[in-house]
Amino acid sequence: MIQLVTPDYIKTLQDNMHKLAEGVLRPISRKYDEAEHEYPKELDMFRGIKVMARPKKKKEGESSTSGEEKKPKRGANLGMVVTIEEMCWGDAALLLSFPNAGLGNAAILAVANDEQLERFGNKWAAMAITEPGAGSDSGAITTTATRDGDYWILNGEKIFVTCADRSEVVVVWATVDKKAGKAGIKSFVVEKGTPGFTLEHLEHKLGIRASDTGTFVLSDCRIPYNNILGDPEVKMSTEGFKGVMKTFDNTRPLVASMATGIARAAVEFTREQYEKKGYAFDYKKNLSNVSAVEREWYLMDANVEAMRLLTWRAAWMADNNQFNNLEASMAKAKAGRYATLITQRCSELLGPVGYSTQYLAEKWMRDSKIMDIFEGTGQIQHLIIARNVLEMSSKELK
Amino acid sequence: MIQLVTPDYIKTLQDNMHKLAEGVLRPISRKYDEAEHEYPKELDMFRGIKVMARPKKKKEGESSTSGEEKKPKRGANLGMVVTIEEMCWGDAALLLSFPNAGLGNAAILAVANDEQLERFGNKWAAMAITEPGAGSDSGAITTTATRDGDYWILNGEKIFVTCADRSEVVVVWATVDKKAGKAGIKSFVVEKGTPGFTLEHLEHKLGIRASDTGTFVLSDCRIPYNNILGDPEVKMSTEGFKGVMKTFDNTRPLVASMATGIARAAVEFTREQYEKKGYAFDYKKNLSNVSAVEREWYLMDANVEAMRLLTWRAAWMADNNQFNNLEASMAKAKAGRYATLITQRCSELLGPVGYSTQYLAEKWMRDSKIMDIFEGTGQIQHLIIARNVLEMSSKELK
Amino acid sequence: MVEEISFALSEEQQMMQDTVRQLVQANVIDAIHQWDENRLLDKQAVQKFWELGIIQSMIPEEYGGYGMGSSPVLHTLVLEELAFGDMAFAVYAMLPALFVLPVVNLGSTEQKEKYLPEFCKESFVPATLAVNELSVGFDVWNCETKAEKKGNTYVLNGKKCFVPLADEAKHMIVIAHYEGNPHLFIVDKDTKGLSVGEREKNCGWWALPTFEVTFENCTIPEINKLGDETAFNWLIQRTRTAMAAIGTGISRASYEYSKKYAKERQQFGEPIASRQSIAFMIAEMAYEVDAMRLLTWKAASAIELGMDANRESFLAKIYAGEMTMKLTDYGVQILGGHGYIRDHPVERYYRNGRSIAICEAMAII
Amino acid sequence: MVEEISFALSEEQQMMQDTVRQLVQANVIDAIHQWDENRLLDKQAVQKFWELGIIQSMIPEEYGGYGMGSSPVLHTLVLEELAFGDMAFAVYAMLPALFVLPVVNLGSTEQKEKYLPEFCKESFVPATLAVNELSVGFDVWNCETKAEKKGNTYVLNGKKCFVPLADEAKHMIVIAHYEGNPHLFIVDKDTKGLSVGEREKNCGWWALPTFEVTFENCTIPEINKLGDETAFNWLIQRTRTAMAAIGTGISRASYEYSKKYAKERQQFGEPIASRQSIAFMIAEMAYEVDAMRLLTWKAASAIELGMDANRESFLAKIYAGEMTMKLTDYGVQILGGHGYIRDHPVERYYRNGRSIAICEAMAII
Repeated sequence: MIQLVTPDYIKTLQDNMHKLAEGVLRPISRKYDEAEHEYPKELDMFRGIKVMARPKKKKEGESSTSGEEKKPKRGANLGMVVTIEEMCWGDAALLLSFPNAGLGNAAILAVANDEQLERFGNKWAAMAITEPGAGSDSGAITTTATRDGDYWILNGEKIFVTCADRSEVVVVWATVDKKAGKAGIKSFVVEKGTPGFTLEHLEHKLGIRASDTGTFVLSDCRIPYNNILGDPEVKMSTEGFKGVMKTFDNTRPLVASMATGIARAAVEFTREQYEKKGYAFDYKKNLSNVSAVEREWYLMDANVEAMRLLTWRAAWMADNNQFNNLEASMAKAKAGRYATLITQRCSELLGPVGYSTQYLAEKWMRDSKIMDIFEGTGQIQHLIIARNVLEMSSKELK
Repeated sequence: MIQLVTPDYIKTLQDNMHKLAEGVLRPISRKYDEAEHEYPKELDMFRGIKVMARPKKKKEGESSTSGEEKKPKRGANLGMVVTIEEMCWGDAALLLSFPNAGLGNAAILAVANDEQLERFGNKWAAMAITEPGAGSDSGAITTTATRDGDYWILNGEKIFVTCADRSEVVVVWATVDKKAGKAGIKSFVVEKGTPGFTLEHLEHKLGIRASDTGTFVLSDCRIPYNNILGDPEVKMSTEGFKGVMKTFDNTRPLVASMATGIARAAVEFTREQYEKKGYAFDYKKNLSNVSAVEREWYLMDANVEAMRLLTWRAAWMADNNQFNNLEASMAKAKAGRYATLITQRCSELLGPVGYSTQYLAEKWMRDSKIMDIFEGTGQIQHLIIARNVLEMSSKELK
Repeated sequence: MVEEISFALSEEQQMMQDTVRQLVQANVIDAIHQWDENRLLDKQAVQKFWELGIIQSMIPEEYGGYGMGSSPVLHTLVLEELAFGDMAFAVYAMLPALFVLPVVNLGSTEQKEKYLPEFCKESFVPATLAVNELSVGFDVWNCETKAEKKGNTYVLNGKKCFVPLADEAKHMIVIAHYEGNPHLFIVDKDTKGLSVGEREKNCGWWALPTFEVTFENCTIPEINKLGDETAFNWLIQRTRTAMAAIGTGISRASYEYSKKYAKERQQFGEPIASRQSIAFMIAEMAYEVDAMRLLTWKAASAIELGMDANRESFLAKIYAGEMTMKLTDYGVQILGGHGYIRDHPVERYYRNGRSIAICEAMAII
Repeated sequence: MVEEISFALSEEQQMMQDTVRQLVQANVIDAIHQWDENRLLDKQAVQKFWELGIIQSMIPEEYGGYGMGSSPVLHTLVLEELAFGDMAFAVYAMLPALFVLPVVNLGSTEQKEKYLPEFCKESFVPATLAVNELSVGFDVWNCETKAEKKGNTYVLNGKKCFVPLADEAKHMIVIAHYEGNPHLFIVDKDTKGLSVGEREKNCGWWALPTFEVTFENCTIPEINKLGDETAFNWLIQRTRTAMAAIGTGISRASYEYSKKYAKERQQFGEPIASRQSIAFMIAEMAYEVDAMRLLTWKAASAIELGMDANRESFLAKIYAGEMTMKLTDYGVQILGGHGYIRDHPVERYYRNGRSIAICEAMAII
């Protein structure tokens, strides 16, 4: 039965996460924006907390329909997007800097075997996909992995790696067979300190400056054969690649909730500032008969709500084992785009207060912009949605 | 030297045309919107006025540098867009119903030989290009013209013909050689009453209802050989087709000024209505510190000005013999899109007054929409602009 | 205690959605263009909807109804499906609810006894609500129709517009300002001082007869005031959410029609959907229709739980207002010249779609 | 009597445009990224611009200038070219005009004699204008810095932000409210009660030092009031048009850079410009840059003719403010991840571009 009022347990989660964001992240938000790339040591308190964990395997003989499982499904995905929205209300770049919560950790948890989990499960893992020659075109990867007995030899260059400096291992995407196209693409765990694995430099960015984005060069980098994640065999289909891409179905709602969190921060700040000037926001009147700030504010508030609901739906579907590829892209497309529009409109309404670094509004305007770019640009998301609803292939709709 | 303040002679023209629009068109605007397709007999007063005329050929011996010509160039194109903006402030559908001012008349004036000018120069001429199977794709025309001695035999169907009912002759685009592609496309004058030339029906439309848009069927329609406009020879290049398409460089600024006229009508009406409620518009304050209506209104006013200036530039370039293909599309792209956005925002700000037919605001919201569609949709205009500035061919950028 | 969130329809909701969808498919889709051109819909289709018993279900058994209560969420589903067919049809078919729901929820026993039984009959009973006024930037919270107390009567003065079926409505609820707030007053047909004007002409809703209604010292008994000073706030949350549901339906119709068209229509040798400029419009329509619906459902969920939904219903309405304008515009643009012709329904969606942002309270959930 | 309209540059205008464009190309384009990162530009580049004599030309010969008068249209051309290189550079290089032009046009003979000669020297002379205030939704017509008349002095109280080069400026014009209107007051360096704060950090303009400036019972002689109650209106039209010219320059830079990138960058085997979603953004940038420029030129034309240009300058600024935001956003989006990195200038255009809508009066024409 349709029921979209926020349930009490989610409200409790929101409250708790909000306090954390307000108490821990907000106070250091500006500091680490200015100290670009410096590790926020205050985040060490999160190192012990298992942000990500693999669901425990059932022990033999354990009933698969225990009493607990009959309860209504309260899934991890919805909890995750709720948490992330609050954290990004605090600071998105700091969220991206949480220890042991890299994209690589998600990949390892998803597909590593027990032996790999043992070796890498407790290490901070970054993810290296993008190359200088290929942005949104993940299928065009040119980094190679060549087998040499008990080793793989990796060669190539990887850019836009989040947590490049702070991570302990990096999950690197490479092809084992260029002729095989997408089917040849596999992922490998490369440990920091491996000879031939160099962090070239860290990027200076428009926003999310606390996050250390970097470029790696792999030059005859030799890693153990067992560091390959998933099936080493090249199958003559793109099922494997699609499997890898599926990780993104899960990360897109996360990015959408990041966007929602930043946009909400800007919208709330704008409201507070104008309330101090004596404006009242009461959700009643006709949009024409209010001040310019109120009109804009109501529309932004509605859009933040739309971003959130699209995101929650995608997460809820994942929690209920529904295929959410389309809905994940919808959330990302909407939230990514509108986060930028909303934060910049807030700054405009605020005037000089929206431009000076004495306040955080200008920072949100910069941070939010990445949400329409990483994990697939807005253009890519629109393509995915359009192909899906039009039932057209990537050849029919380029 | 750059000088964009409206010159006095243009102001005089604006004033005169405005009086005409206010005195003659506005009073019958609603009447003929409701009497869809009925000929506005009040427009007969314009029948005698030469709205379009071919520049007189110089007589032999006449100096080409007479005293008059030394004066700064005050071209026909700028005068035309200024006139059209005022007329469409009055009523766009009525402007499209002006006797003897059809698109076909423009084509005849541009390329007819003396004998043809004699026969058709004083007749109301419509233009028939679009076919059911081809919208923006003028090169895909399938109506055929086959030579049969002293005649052409035409077969095909034409849709979206403006002044379909009221016109006396129709300029029909047809191919004389399908294999030749665009090079085979020619235009022919077909007189009403010719056997095999049937006006199938008139279209009921969203807006510009006073204008009689119709569908023609040509079924073994036999016309004199001399009714072909321009060179009958099929050259193995698309120069001829490009020549035909060039007429559109001249019509695009006209459509842009139509869009500007309608948008301005809506913007002025909205201002008047709100001034009656005590609002003042003084062009001074910060956009955040005004009412919602003022903020929206200032932005619309700025956009109307932008539409007008882009249009005037394209016309001014034509008057000064500069190639304005790009600038014509820029004016059309901007004005076509924003006319719709502006008129609908005005209606929204006006509330029920923007929806009832007791006022004209709802009509402008409907009329304006065609401006982003006919004479090349907004999408086509953006393609033209993008190919031009990116220097890409129609193969490279589809 | 709100326990769970759910984006899925229950079986009952699914069944209702299917039923209304089928009814619209069978009775409205093919006929609506002609109804629109004729400026009148076929009352038989309305009667068929009436026979589903949705209105009668809202009425308690003691007054002759089915006593099923009313579910705001269910009603948003119904309205979306009806508006998918046509907004005029949606307003027309659900019109009696605009009278019945306030009486059921806000009325005194006396009022319920007097009015509810006649809505339990086998035929559609016209009743209506007079809210909108033909004033610039009309603000419903500050309407110009006034009520004045005189002895044991109220005297109404003012003018309303966009009142559906005012000519045949047996009763109407009139929103008038009284003691600083909008209030609800019941005015019966043939009350002195109530005059119904000529049928209005509007940009859209051609299949729906609407009227200007004038109140000139229109005097009604004291007992005709419906609810207290909180009544209007009760009403407006439900009507705003209903407008959002209608906007969702219109927008979805525009989206689905233009999506199908874009796949079929060939230009330059390929379907126009293969161009990103068209495909991205369709993608945007896809997620904005969903966003509108989710905002609507959230407002309806809050109302259903008996919570204050001022914010949720306001956001749902303004969002649907802006987006319906945008999406119905996209629909016409995707069809190009063909979209401008009344043969294709996107033209009608465009005209009707403009009213969501412009009007208040044409339906209720 | 306005005789003709013209969209073409005169020879003189063309020459000036070429000169400044070349200067920017030779001295700014390659260096600006480092200046921006270093938070300071190379003053030699400013000095080279100074040596073009544009500021000195504005000053009448009797005060040591070239006495060429000043052309608002010409200055918009100059500002667009400078801002095409960098906004911080544009503001910095043209800064003395913010002091000189008001004195030339509004000043008494005494003021002209006192201030103008020092701007005719061979080296750049820092002088500035204090307008903006760090308040929510700052409205320049209702600024909070106040002037009070006391005997034959004015006493200023208040706080200004975004004052370029306040630390080294020999003089500044301060906008303060007096008798219901904003007025212009000249405050010399080291005046008691004037204190310049730490260098500000802002979203953009990294190569430009700006400061918060506080006035605490800052007392200046009566004769330091510049112009009458119409002076501010004279000023704001010229500064708004100048902001529009800067917006045009930034937007054009973003447009040209991302256009070139889109043609070169390959993805899925083709340049990304071959996708309509990218190509249409570029098309929109192309005509919006032109539209911004035409609105700017129109305002400047009106000012040049000595007409009231309140409407024209306001429209030019708000249009440029909205569009610069949109177009610099497009620039980053077209480059995708690469646009987010400070190695590409679209990142800087994005940060600087946000200030057109947010600030008043960083330059003058």
